[in-house]
Amino acid sequence: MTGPAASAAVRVLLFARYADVLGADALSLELPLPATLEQVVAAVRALPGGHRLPPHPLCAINLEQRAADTLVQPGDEVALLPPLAGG
Amino acid sequence: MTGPAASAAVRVLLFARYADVLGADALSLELPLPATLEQVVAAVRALPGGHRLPPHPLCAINLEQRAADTLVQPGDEVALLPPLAGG
Amino acid sequence: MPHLTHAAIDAAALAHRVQSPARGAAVSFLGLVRDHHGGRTVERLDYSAYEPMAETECARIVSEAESRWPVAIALEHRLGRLTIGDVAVAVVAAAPHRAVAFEACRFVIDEVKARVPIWKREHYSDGTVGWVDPTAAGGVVADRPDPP
Amino acid sequence: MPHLTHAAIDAAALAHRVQSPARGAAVSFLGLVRDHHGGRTVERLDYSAYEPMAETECARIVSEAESRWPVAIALEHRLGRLTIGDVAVAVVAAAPHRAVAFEACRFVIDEVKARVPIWKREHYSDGTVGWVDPTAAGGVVADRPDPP
Repeated sequence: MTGPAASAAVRVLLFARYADVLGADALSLELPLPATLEQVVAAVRALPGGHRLPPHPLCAINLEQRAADTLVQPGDEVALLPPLAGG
Repeated sequence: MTGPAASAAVRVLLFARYADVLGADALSLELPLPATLEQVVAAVRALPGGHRLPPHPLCAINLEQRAADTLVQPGDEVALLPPLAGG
Repeated sequence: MPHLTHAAIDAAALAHRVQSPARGAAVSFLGLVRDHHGGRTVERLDYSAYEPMAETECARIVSEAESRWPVAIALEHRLGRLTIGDVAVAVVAAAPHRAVAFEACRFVIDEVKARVPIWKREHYSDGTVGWVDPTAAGGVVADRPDPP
Repeated sequence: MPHLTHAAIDAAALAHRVQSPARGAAVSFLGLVRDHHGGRTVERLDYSAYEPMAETECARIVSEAESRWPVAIALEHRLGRLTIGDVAVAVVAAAPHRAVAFEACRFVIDEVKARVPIWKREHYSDGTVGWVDPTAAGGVVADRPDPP
Protein backbone atom coordinates (compact mmCIF):
# COMPACT_ATOMS: atom_id res chain seq x y z
CA MET A 1 0.00 0.00 0.00
CA THR A 2 1.62 3.30 -1.10
CA GLY A 3 -1.21 5.84 -0.75
CA PRO A 4 -4.93 6.49 -0.61
CA ALA A 5 -5.50 5.48 -4.25
CA ALA A 6 -3.32 2.38 -4.25
CA SER A 7 -4.75 -0.11 -6.71
CA ALA A 8 -5.09 -3.81 -6.12
CA ALA A 9 -6.30 -6.86 -8.01
CA VAL A 10 -9.91 -7.83 -7.34
CA ARG A 11 -11.02 -11.31 -8.28
CA VAL A 12 -14.50 -11.24 -9.86
CA LEU A 13 -16.42 -14.44 -10.58
CA LEU A 14 -19.00 -14.53 -13.34
CA PHE A 15 -21.75 -17.11 -13.75
CA ALA A 16 -24.23 -18.39 -16.29
CA ARG A 17 -25.29 -15.70 -18.76
CA TYR A 18 -22.86 -13.14 -17.35
CA ALA A 19 -19.96 -15.53 -17.99
CA ASP A 20 -21.29 -16.10 -21.52
CA VAL A 21 -21.49 -12.44 -22.46
CA LEU A 22 -18.09 -11.59 -20.96
CA GLY A 23 -16.51 -14.76 -22.34
CA ALA A 24 -14.94 -15.58 -18.98
CA ASP A 25 -15.80 -17.30 -15.69
CA ALA A 26 -13.41 -15.17 -13.64
CA LEU A 27 -11.67 -11.82 -14.04
CA SER A 28 -8.86 -10.14 -12.23
CA LEU A 29 -9.44 -6.36 -12.24
CA GLU A 30 -6.94 -3.72 -11.18
CA LEU A 31 -8.94 -1.19 -9.18
CA PRO A 32 -8.19 1.54 -6.64
CA LEU A 33 -9.30 0.07 -3.32
CA PRO A 34 -11.37 0.41 -1.29
CA ALA A 35 -14.05 0.52 -3.97
CA THR A 36 -17.76 -0.17 -3.72
CA LEU A 37 -19.40 -3.16 -5.38
CA GLU A 38 -21.08 -0.68 -7.71
CA GLN A 39 -17.66 0.53 -8.87
CA VAL A 40 -16.52 -3.05 -9.45
CA VAL A 41 -19.65 -3.70 -11.53
CA ALA A 42 -19.00 -0.52 -13.54
CA ALA A 43 -15.47 -1.72 -14.30
CA VAL A 44 -16.83 -5.08 -15.51
CA ARG A 45 -19.48 -3.35 -17.63
CA ALA A 46 -16.75 -1.34 -19.35
CA LEU A 47 -15.17 -4.56 -20.69
CA PRO A 48 -16.10 -5.96 -24.13
CA GLY A 49 -19.59 -7.51 -23.84
CA GLY A 50 -20.05 -5.97 -20.41
CA HIS A 51 -22.81 -3.64 -21.60
CA ARG A 52 -25.11 -6.68 -21.59
CA LEU A 53 -24.92 -6.81 -17.79
CA PRO A 54 -27.52 -4.80 -15.89
CA PRO A 55 -26.17 -1.80 -13.95
CA HIS A 56 -27.30 -3.32 -10.64
CA PRO A 57 -26.89 -7.10 -10.71
CA LEU A 58 -27.08 -9.29 -7.62
CA CYS A 59 -23.62 -9.36 -6.06
CA ALA A 60 -21.91 -11.43 -3.42
CA ILE A 61 -18.72 -10.89 -1.47
CA ASN A 62 -17.15 -14.00 0.06
CA LEU A 63 -20.33 -16.12 -0.50
CA GLU A 64 -22.75 -13.55 0.98
CA GLN A 65 -25.14 -11.33 -0.96
CA ARG A 66 -24.19 -7.69 -0.46
CA ALA A 67 -25.67 -4.30 -1.37
CA ALA A 68 -24.13 -2.11 -4.11
CA ASP A 69 -22.58 0.33 -1.66
CA THR A 70 -20.61 -2.37 0.19
CA LEU A 71 -16.86 -1.78 0.18
CA VAL A 72 -14.66 -4.39 -1.45
CA GLN A 73 -11.47 -5.16 0.48
CA PRO A 74 -8.21 -6.59 -0.86
CA GLY A 75 -8.48 -10.37 -1.05
CA ASP A 76 -12.29 -10.40 -1.29
CA GLU A 77 -13.96 -12.75 -3.76
CA VAL A 78 -16.62 -10.79 -5.63
CA ALA A 79 -19.31 -12.65 -7.60
CA LEU A 80 -21.85 -11.20 -10.04
CA LEU A 81 -25.00 -13.32 -9.97
CA PRO A 82 -27.57 -13.43 -12.78
CA PRO A 83 -31.22 -13.74 -11.70
CA LEU A 84 -31.49 -16.98 -9.71
CA ALA A 85 -33.23 -19.88 -11.44
CA GLY A 86 -32.78 -22.86 -9.14
CA GLY A 87 -35.50 -25.31 -8.20
CA MET B 1 -96.62 -56.02 3.27
CA THR B 2 -99.70 -56.71 5.39
CA GLY B 3 -100.16 -53.44 7.30
CA PRO B 4 -98.64 -50.17 8.45
CA ALA B 5 -96.37 -51.80 11.05
CA ALA B 6 -95.05 -54.64 8.90
CA SER B 7 -91.63 -55.64 10.13
CA ALA B 8 -88.63 -56.46 7.95
CA ALA B 9 -85.05 -57.55 8.41
CA VAL B 10 -82.48 -54.72 8.37
CA ARG B 11 -78.86 -55.61 7.81
CA VAL B 12 -76.58 -53.58 10.12
CA LEU B 13 -72.81 -53.62 9.73
CA LEU B 14 -70.57 -52.92 12.70
CA PHE B 15 -66.91 -51.92 12.56
CA ALA B 16 -63.86 -51.66 14.75
CA ARG B 17 -64.74 -50.95 18.38
CA TYR B 18 -68.48 -51.23 17.76
CA ALA B 19 -68.00 -54.75 16.38
CA ASP B 20 -65.85 -55.60 19.42
CA VAL B 21 -68.38 -54.47 22.00
CA LEU B 22 -71.33 -56.13 20.22
CA GLY B 23 -69.31 -59.23 19.46
CA ALA B 24 -70.43 -59.21 15.81
CA ASP B 25 -69.51 -57.64 12.46
CA ALA B 26 -73.04 -57.74 11.14
CA LEU B 27 -76.53 -58.03 12.58
CA SER B 28 -79.90 -58.76 11.10
CA LEU B 29 -82.58 -56.87 13.06
CA GLU B 30 -86.33 -57.35 12.74
CA LEU B 31 -87.80 -53.86 12.82
CA PRO B 32 -91.06 -52.22 11.80
CA LEU B 33 -90.19 -50.35 8.61
CA PRO B 34 -89.87 -47.58 7.64
CA ALA B 35 -87.77 -46.70 10.67
CA THR B 36 -85.27 -43.87 11.14
CA LEU B 37 -81.55 -44.49 11.54
CA GLU B 38 -81.98 -43.33 15.12
CA GLN B 39 -84.49 -46.13 15.74
CA VAL B 40 -82.11 -48.67 14.22
CA VAL B 41 -79.32 -47.42 16.50
CA ALA B 42 -81.64 -47.67 19.52
CA ALA B 43 -82.39 -51.29 18.63
CA VAL B 44 -78.67 -52.06 18.41
CA ARG B 45 -78.02 -50.33 21.74
CA ALA B 46 -80.65 -52.54 23.38
CA LEU B 47 -78.59 -55.64 22.53
CA PRO B 48 -76.03 -57.07 25.01
CA GLY B 49 -72.98 -54.77 24.99
CA GLY B 50 -74.88 -52.17 22.96
CA HIS B 51 -74.91 -49.66 25.81
CA ARG B 52 -71.24 -49.01 24.99
CA LEU B 53 -72.28 -47.41 21.71
CA PRO B 54 -72.97 -43.66 21.76
CA PRO B 55 -76.61 -42.67 21.19
CA HIS B 56 -75.67 -40.77 18.01
CA PRO B 57 -72.88 -42.58 16.17
CA LEU B 58 -71.89 -41.79 12.60
CA CYS B 59 -74.14 -43.82 10.31
CA ALA B 60 -74.16 -44.72 6.66
CA ILE B 61 -76.86 -46.14 4.43
CA ASN B 62 -75.66 -47.82 1.24
CA LEU B 63 -72.12 -46.39 1.56
CA GLU B 64 -73.23 -42.78 2.19
CA GLN B 65 -73.15 -40.96 5.53
CA ARG B 66 -76.69 -40.09 6.58
CA ALA B 67 -78.33 -38.05 9.35
CA ALA B 68 -80.14 -39.74 12.26
CA ASP B 69 -83.60 -38.87 10.93
CA THR B 70 -83.04 -40.61 7.57
CA LEU B 71 -85.56 -43.37 6.86
CA VAL B 72 -84.23 -46.88 6.39
CA GLN B 73 -85.89 -48.80 3.55
CA PRO B 74 -86.17 -52.56 3.10
CA GLY B 75 -82.95 -53.85 1.52
CA ASP B 76 -80.79 -50.95 2.75
CA GLU B 77 -77.35 -51.69 4.14
CA VAL B 78 -76.94 -49.74 7.37
CA ALA B 79 -73.47 -49.23 8.87
CA LEU B 80 -72.55 -47.83 12.29
CA LEU B 81 -69.18 -46.09 12.08
CA PRO B 82 -66.91 -45.43 15.08
CA PRO B 83 -64.96 -42.15 15.01
CA LEU B 84 -62.78 -42.23 11.88
CA ALA B 85 -59.07 -42.79 12.42
CA GLY B 86 -57.56 -43.19 8.96
CA GLY B 87 -54.40 -41.53 7.74
CA MET C 1 -56.55 -48.37 -9.33
CA PRO C 2 -57.92 -49.27 -5.90
CA HIS C 3 -57.05 -46.84 -3.13
CA LEU C 4 -56.96 -49.48 -0.39
CA THR C 5 -54.20 -52.06 -0.24
CA HIS C 6 -53.20 -54.86 2.10
CA ALA C 7 -49.64 -54.82 0.74
CA ALA C 8 -46.78 -52.43 1.48
CA ILE C 9 -47.15 -49.04 -0.23
CA ASP C 10 -44.53 -48.29 -2.87
CA ALA C 11 -44.36 -44.50 -2.71
CA ALA C 12 -42.02 -44.21 -5.70
CA ALA C 13 -44.33 -46.30 -7.91
CA LEU C 14 -47.27 -44.19 -6.78
CA ALA C 15 -45.41 -41.01 -7.74
CA HIS C 16 -44.55 -42.39 -11.16
CA ARG C 17 -48.25 -42.94 -11.86
CA VAL C 18 -48.91 -39.20 -11.81
CA GLN C 19 -45.60 -37.56 -12.75
CA SER C 20 -45.44 -36.49 -16.39
CA PRO C 21 -43.32 -34.20 -18.59
CA ALA C 22 -45.98 -31.50 -18.32
CA ARG C 23 -46.07 -31.60 -14.50
CA GLY C 24 -42.97 -30.04 -13.01
CA ALA C 25 -44.00 -30.23 -9.35
CA ALA C 26 -44.81 -33.32 -7.32
CA VAL C 27 -45.74 -33.03 -3.64
CA SER C 28 -46.05 -36.23 -1.62
CA PHE C 29 -47.43 -36.92 1.82
CA LEU C 30 -46.48 -40.11 3.65
CA GLY C 31 -48.16 -41.03 6.90
CA LEU C 32 -45.93 -43.40 8.87
CA VAL C 33 -46.66 -45.54 11.90
CA ARG C 34 -45.27 -43.76 14.95
CA ASP C 35 -43.77 -45.51 17.95
CA HIS C 36 -45.67 -43.44 20.52
CA HIS C 37 -49.25 -42.29 21.03
CA GLY C 38 -50.56 -40.45 24.05
CA GLY C 39 -47.44 -41.24 26.05
CA ARG C 40 -47.62 -45.01 25.40
CA THR C 41 -45.19 -47.10 23.38
CA VAL C 42 -46.84 -48.54 20.27
CA GLU C 43 -45.51 -51.85 18.94
CA ARG C 44 -47.79 -52.37 15.94
CA LEU C 45 -51.27 -51.61 14.77
CA ASP C 46 -54.13 -52.92 12.72
CA TYR C 47 -56.00 -50.80 10.21
CA SER C 48 -59.48 -51.88 9.17
CA ALA C 49 -62.07 -50.25 6.95
CA TYR C 50 -65.60 -50.36 5.68
CA GLU C 51 -63.94 -51.21 2.42
CA PRO C 52 -66.56 -50.46 -0.25
CA MET C 53 -67.45 -47.14 1.38
CA ALA C 54 -63.78 -46.27 1.94
CA GLU C 55 -62.97 -46.96 -1.74
CA THR C 56 -65.91 -44.85 -2.86
CA GLU C 57 -64.96 -41.99 -0.57
CA CYS C 58 -61.28 -42.06 -1.61
CA ALA C 59 -62.26 -41.96 -5.29
CA ARG C 60 -64.57 -39.04 -4.58
CA ILE C 61 -61.84 -37.08 -2.78
CA VAL C 62 -59.43 -37.64 -5.69
CA SER C 63 -62.10 -36.47 -8.17
CA GLU C 64 -62.82 -33.40 -6.10
CA ALA C 65 -59.13 -32.43 -6.05
CA GLU C 66 -58.66 -33.11 -9.75
CA SER C 67 -61.67 -31.01 -10.70
CA ARG C 68 -60.69 -28.17 -8.38
CA TRP C 69 -57.03 -27.87 -9.46
CA PRO C 70 -55.00 -28.78 -12.58
CA VAL C 71 -53.47 -31.72 -10.76
CA ALA C 72 -53.13 -35.49 -10.95
CA ILE C 73 -53.56 -37.35 -7.65
CA ALA C 74 -52.40 -40.78 -6.53
CA LEU C 75 -53.74 -42.04 -3.19
CA GLU C 76 -53.23 -45.30 -1.31
CA HIS C 77 -54.16 -46.31 2.22
CA ARG C 78 -52.86 -49.53 3.65
CA LEU C 79 -54.98 -51.92 5.74
CA GLY C 80 -54.07 -54.84 7.97
CA ARG C 81 -51.18 -55.23 10.36
CA LEU C 82 -48.47 -52.53 10.27
CA THR C 83 -45.33 -52.08 12.30
CA ILE C 84 -43.43 -48.96 13.35
CA GLY C 85 -42.18 -46.92 10.40
CA ASP C 86 -44.47 -48.56 7.85
CA VAL C 87 -46.23 -46.24 5.41
CA ALA C 88 -49.92 -46.21 6.32
CA VAL C 89 -51.07 -43.68 3.73
CA ALA C 90 -49.49 -41.98 0.72
CA VAL C 91 -50.74 -39.07 -1.38
CA VAL C 92 -48.95 -37.68 -4.42
CA ALA C 93 -50.13 -34.52 -6.18
CA ALA C 94 -48.42 -33.70 -9.48
CA ALA C 95 -49.08 -30.35 -11.15
CA PRO C 96 -47.44 -27.87 -13.51
CA HIS C 97 -46.56 -25.60 -10.57
CA ARG C 98 -45.77 -26.11 -6.92
CA ALA C 99 -48.43 -23.96 -5.25
CA VAL C 100 -51.20 -26.13 -6.66
CA ALA C 101 -49.35 -29.36 -5.89
CA PHE C 102 -48.93 -28.38 -2.22
CA GLU C 103 -52.52 -27.22 -1.87
CA ALA C 104 -54.04 -30.29 -3.51
CA CYS C 105 -51.87 -32.75 -1.56
CA ARG C 106 -52.86 -31.13 1.71
CA PHE C 107 -56.53 -31.13 0.74
CA VAL C 108 -56.50 -34.85 -0.05
CA ILE C 109 -54.88 -36.00 3.19
CA ASP C 110 -57.10 -33.71 5.26
CA GLU C 111 -60.23 -35.08 3.56
CA VAL C 112 -59.05 -38.68 3.89
CA LYS C 113 -58.70 -38.22 7.63
CA ALA C 114 -62.08 -36.50 7.90
CA ARG C 115 -64.22 -38.65 5.61
CA VAL C 116 -62.88 -42.14 4.92
CA PRO C 117 -64.19 -44.94 7.18
CA ILE C 118 -60.91 -46.44 8.39
CA TRP C 119 -60.06 -47.46 11.94
CA LYS C 120 -56.86 -48.11 13.81
CA ARG C 121 -56.24 -50.47 16.71
CA GLU C 122 -52.96 -49.91 18.55
CA HIS C 123 -51.03 -52.64 20.34
CA TYR C 124 -48.93 -51.27 23.20
CA SER C 125 -45.69 -52.58 24.66
CA ASP C 126 -47.53 -53.52 27.88
CA GLY C 127 -49.73 -55.97 25.98
CA THR C 128 -52.87 -53.85 26.01
CA VAL C 129 -54.73 -52.58 22.96
CA GLY C 130 -56.75 -49.45 22.24
CA TRP C 131 -58.94 -48.08 19.48
CA VAL C 132 -57.70 -44.74 18.22
CA ASP C 133 -60.49 -42.19 18.64
CA PRO C 134 -59.59 -38.59 17.78
CA THR C 135 -62.79 -37.45 19.53
CA ALA C 136 -61.91 -39.11 22.87
CA ALA C 137 -59.87 -37.70 25.75
CA GLY C 138 -56.35 -39.08 25.23
CA GLY C 139 -57.19 -40.08 21.68
CA VAL C 140 -57.78 -43.74 22.51
CA VAL C 141 -60.62 -45.88 23.83
CA ALA C 142 -59.80 -49.17 25.59
CA ASP C 143 -62.85 -51.12 26.70
CA ARG C 144 -62.75 -53.01 29.94
CA PRO C 145 -65.00 -56.03 30.48
CA ASP C 146 -68.50 -55.33 31.82
CA PRO C 147 -68.78 -55.83 35.59
CA PRO C 148 -70.40 -59.17 36.42
CA MET D 1 -24.28 -34.36 3.45
CA PRO D 2 -23.75 -31.99 0.52
CA HIS D 3 -26.91 -30.43 -0.89
CA LEU D 4 -25.61 -30.20 -4.46
CA THR D 5 -25.12 -33.31 -6.55
CA HIS D 6 -24.09 -34.06 -10.11
CA ALA D 7 -25.71 -37.51 -9.93
CA ALA D 8 -29.37 -38.50 -10.19
CA ILE D 9 -31.38 -37.70 -7.06
CA ASP D 10 -32.70 -40.74 -5.19
CA ALA D 11 -35.83 -39.34 -3.58
CA ALA D 12 -36.53 -42.49 -1.57
CA ALA D 13 -33.02 -42.52 -0.09
CA LEU D 14 -33.38 -38.85 0.78
CA ALA D 15 -36.66 -39.55 2.58
CA HIS D 16 -35.10 -42.39 4.55
CA ARG D 17 -32.46 -40.01 5.89
CA VAL D 18 -35.08 -38.01 7.80
CA GLN D 19 -37.93 -40.44 8.46
CA SER D 20 -37.88 -41.89 11.97
CA PRO D 21 -40.25 -43.72 14.33
CA ALA D 22 -41.01 -40.45 16.11
CA ARG D 23 -41.90 -38.60 12.90
CA GLY D 24 -45.25 -39.74 11.55
CA ALA D 25 -45.53 -37.27 8.67
CA ALA D 26 -43.17 -36.85 5.73
CA VAL D 27 -43.89 -34.26 3.03
CA SER D 28 -41.74 -34.29 -0.10
CA PHE D 29 -41.38 -31.84 -2.93
CA LEU D 30 -39.86 -32.95 -6.23
CA GLY D 31 -39.10 -30.43 -8.96
CA LEU D 32 -38.98 -32.19 -12.32
CA VAL D 33 -37.70 -31.00 -15.68
CA ARG D 34 -40.71 -29.97 -17.78
CA ASP D 35 -40.95 -30.40 -21.52
CA HIS D 36 -42.24 -26.89 -22.17
CA HIS D 37 -41.34 -23.38 -21.08
CA GLY D 38 -42.90 -20.18 -22.38
CA GLY D 39 -44.53 -22.04 -25.28
CA ARG D 40 -41.27 -23.63 -26.47
CA THR D 41 -40.39 -27.32 -26.43
CA VAL D 42 -37.50 -28.04 -24.07
CA GLU D 43 -35.24 -30.99 -24.87
CA ARG D 44 -32.77 -30.82 -22.01
CA LEU D 45 -31.14 -28.33 -19.71
CA ASP D 46 -27.99 -27.53 -17.84
CA TYR D 47 -27.97 -26.44 -14.22
CA SER D 48 -24.93 -24.59 -12.93
CA ALA D 49 -24.20 -22.97 -9.58
CA TYR D 50 -21.83 -20.83 -7.62
CA GLU D 51 -21.17 -24.01 -5.72
CA PRO D 52 -19.62 -22.92 -2.43
CA MET D 53 -22.20 -20.17 -1.97
CA ALA D 54 -25.04 -22.47 -3.02
CA GLU D 55 -23.95 -25.12 -0.50
CA THR D 56 -23.72 -22.51 2.24
CA GLU D 57 -27.11 -21.08 1.42
CA CYS D 58 -28.79 -24.52 1.26
CA ALA D 59 -27.34 -25.43 4.65
CA ARG D 60 -28.57 -22.15 6.07
CA ILE D 61 -32.10 -22.70 4.76
CA VAL D 62 -32.19 -26.19 6.27
CA SER D 63 -30.99 -24.81 9.63
CA GLU D 64 -33.59 -22.07 9.55
CA ALA D 65 -36.38 -24.59 8.95
CA GLU D 66 -35.11 -26.99 11.61
CA SER D 67 -34.86 -24.25 14.22
CA ARG D 68 -38.27 -22.82 13.37
CA TRP D 69 -40.23 -26.10 13.41
CA PRO D 70 -39.78 -29.54 15.05
CA VAL D 71 -38.77 -31.04 11.71
CA ALA D 72 -35.91 -32.84 9.99
CA ILE D 73 -35.11 -31.65 6.46
CA ALA D 74 -33.33 -33.36 3.58
CA LEU D 75 -32.51 -31.21 0.54
CA GLU D 76 -30.72 -31.98 -2.71
CA HIS D 77 -30.36 -29.95 -5.90
CA ARG D 78 -28.91 -31.56 -8.98
CA LEU D 79 -26.42 -29.79 -11.28
CA GLY D 80 -25.21 -30.57 -14.79
CA ARG D 81 -27.15 -31.88 -17.76
CA LEU D 82 -30.73 -33.02 -17.13
CA THR D 83 -33.36 -34.38 -19.47
CA ILE D 84 -37.14 -34.19 -19.39
CA GLY D 85 -38.65 -35.79 -16.30
CA ASP D 86 -35.40 -35.81 -14.31
CA VAL D 87 -35.63 -34.68 -10.69
CA ALA D 88 -33.87 -31.31 -10.44
CA VAL D 89 -34.54 -30.66 -6.75
CA ALA D 90 -35.94 -32.68 -3.85
CA VAL D 91 -36.99 -31.57 -0.38
CA VAL D 92 -38.25 -33.89 2.35
CA ALA D 93 -39.64 -32.57 5.63
CA ALA D 94 -40.32 -35.17 8.33
CA ALA D 95 -42.16 -34.16 11.49
CA PRO D 96 -44.37 -35.61 14.19
CA HIS D 97 -47.44 -34.03 12.58
CA ARG D 98 -48.46 -33.13 9.06
CA ALA D 99 -49.17 -29.40 9.41
CA VAL D 100 -45.55 -28.71 10.30
CA ALA D 101 -44.21 -31.06 7.62
CA PHE D 102 -46.22 -29.27 4.91
CA GLU D 103 -45.26 -25.82 6.14
CA ALA D 104 -41.55 -26.57 6.47
CA CYS D 105 -41.32 -28.31 3.07
CA ARG D 106 -42.96 -25.36 1.37
CA PHE D 107 -40.67 -22.92 3.19
CA VAL D 108 -37.53 -24.76 2.08
CA ILE D 109 -38.39 -24.95 -1.62
CA ASP D 110 -39.54 -21.32 -1.67
CA GLU D 111 -36.29 -20.18 -0.04
CA VAL D 112 -34.17 -22.36 -2.35
CA LYS D 113 -35.74 -20.68 -5.35
CA ALA D 114 -35.32 -17.22 -3.85
CA ARG D 115 -31.83 -17.44 -2.36
CA VAL D 116 -29.61 -20.18 -3.81
CA PRO D 117 -27.29 -19.15 -6.68
CA ILE D 118 -28.22 -21.75 -9.29
CA TRP D 119 -28.87 -21.12 -12.98
CA LYS D 120 -30.60 -23.01 -15.73
CA ARG D 121 -29.87 -23.02 -19.44
CA GLU D 122 -32.61 -24.54 -21.60
CA HIS D 123 -31.98 -26.27 -24.92
CA TYR D 124 -35.00 -26.06 -27.24
CA SER D 125 -36.12 -28.43 -29.97
CA ASP D 126 -35.26 -25.80 -32.61
CA GLY D 127 -31.59 -25.93 -31.59
CA THR D 128 -31.56 -22.59 -29.74
CA VAL D 129 -30.72 -22.08 -26.09
CA GLY D 130 -31.89 -19.61 -23.46
CA TRP D 131 -31.03 -18.66 -19.88
CA VAL D 132 -34.01 -18.97 -17.59
CA ASP D 133 -34.62 -15.58 -15.98
CA PRO D 134 -37.73 -15.32 -13.80
CA THR D 135 -37.36 -11.51 -13.85
CA ALA D 136 -37.43 -11.24 -17.68
CA ALA D 137 -40.44 -10.96 -19.97
CA GLY D 138 -41.15 -14.51 -21.15
CA GLY D 139 -38.95 -15.93 -18.42
CA VAL D 140 -35.93 -16.49 -20.68
CA VAL D 141 -33.03 -14.43 -22.02
CA ALA D 142 -31.36 -15.53 -25.27
CA ASP D 143 -28.47 -13.32 -26.29
CA ARG D 144 -27.92 -12.60 -29.93
CA PRO D 145 -24.46 -11.73 -31.21
CA ASP D 146 -23.47 -8.07 -31.02
CA PRO D 147 -23.94 -6.23 -34.33
CA PRO D 148 -20.61 -5.87 -36.12
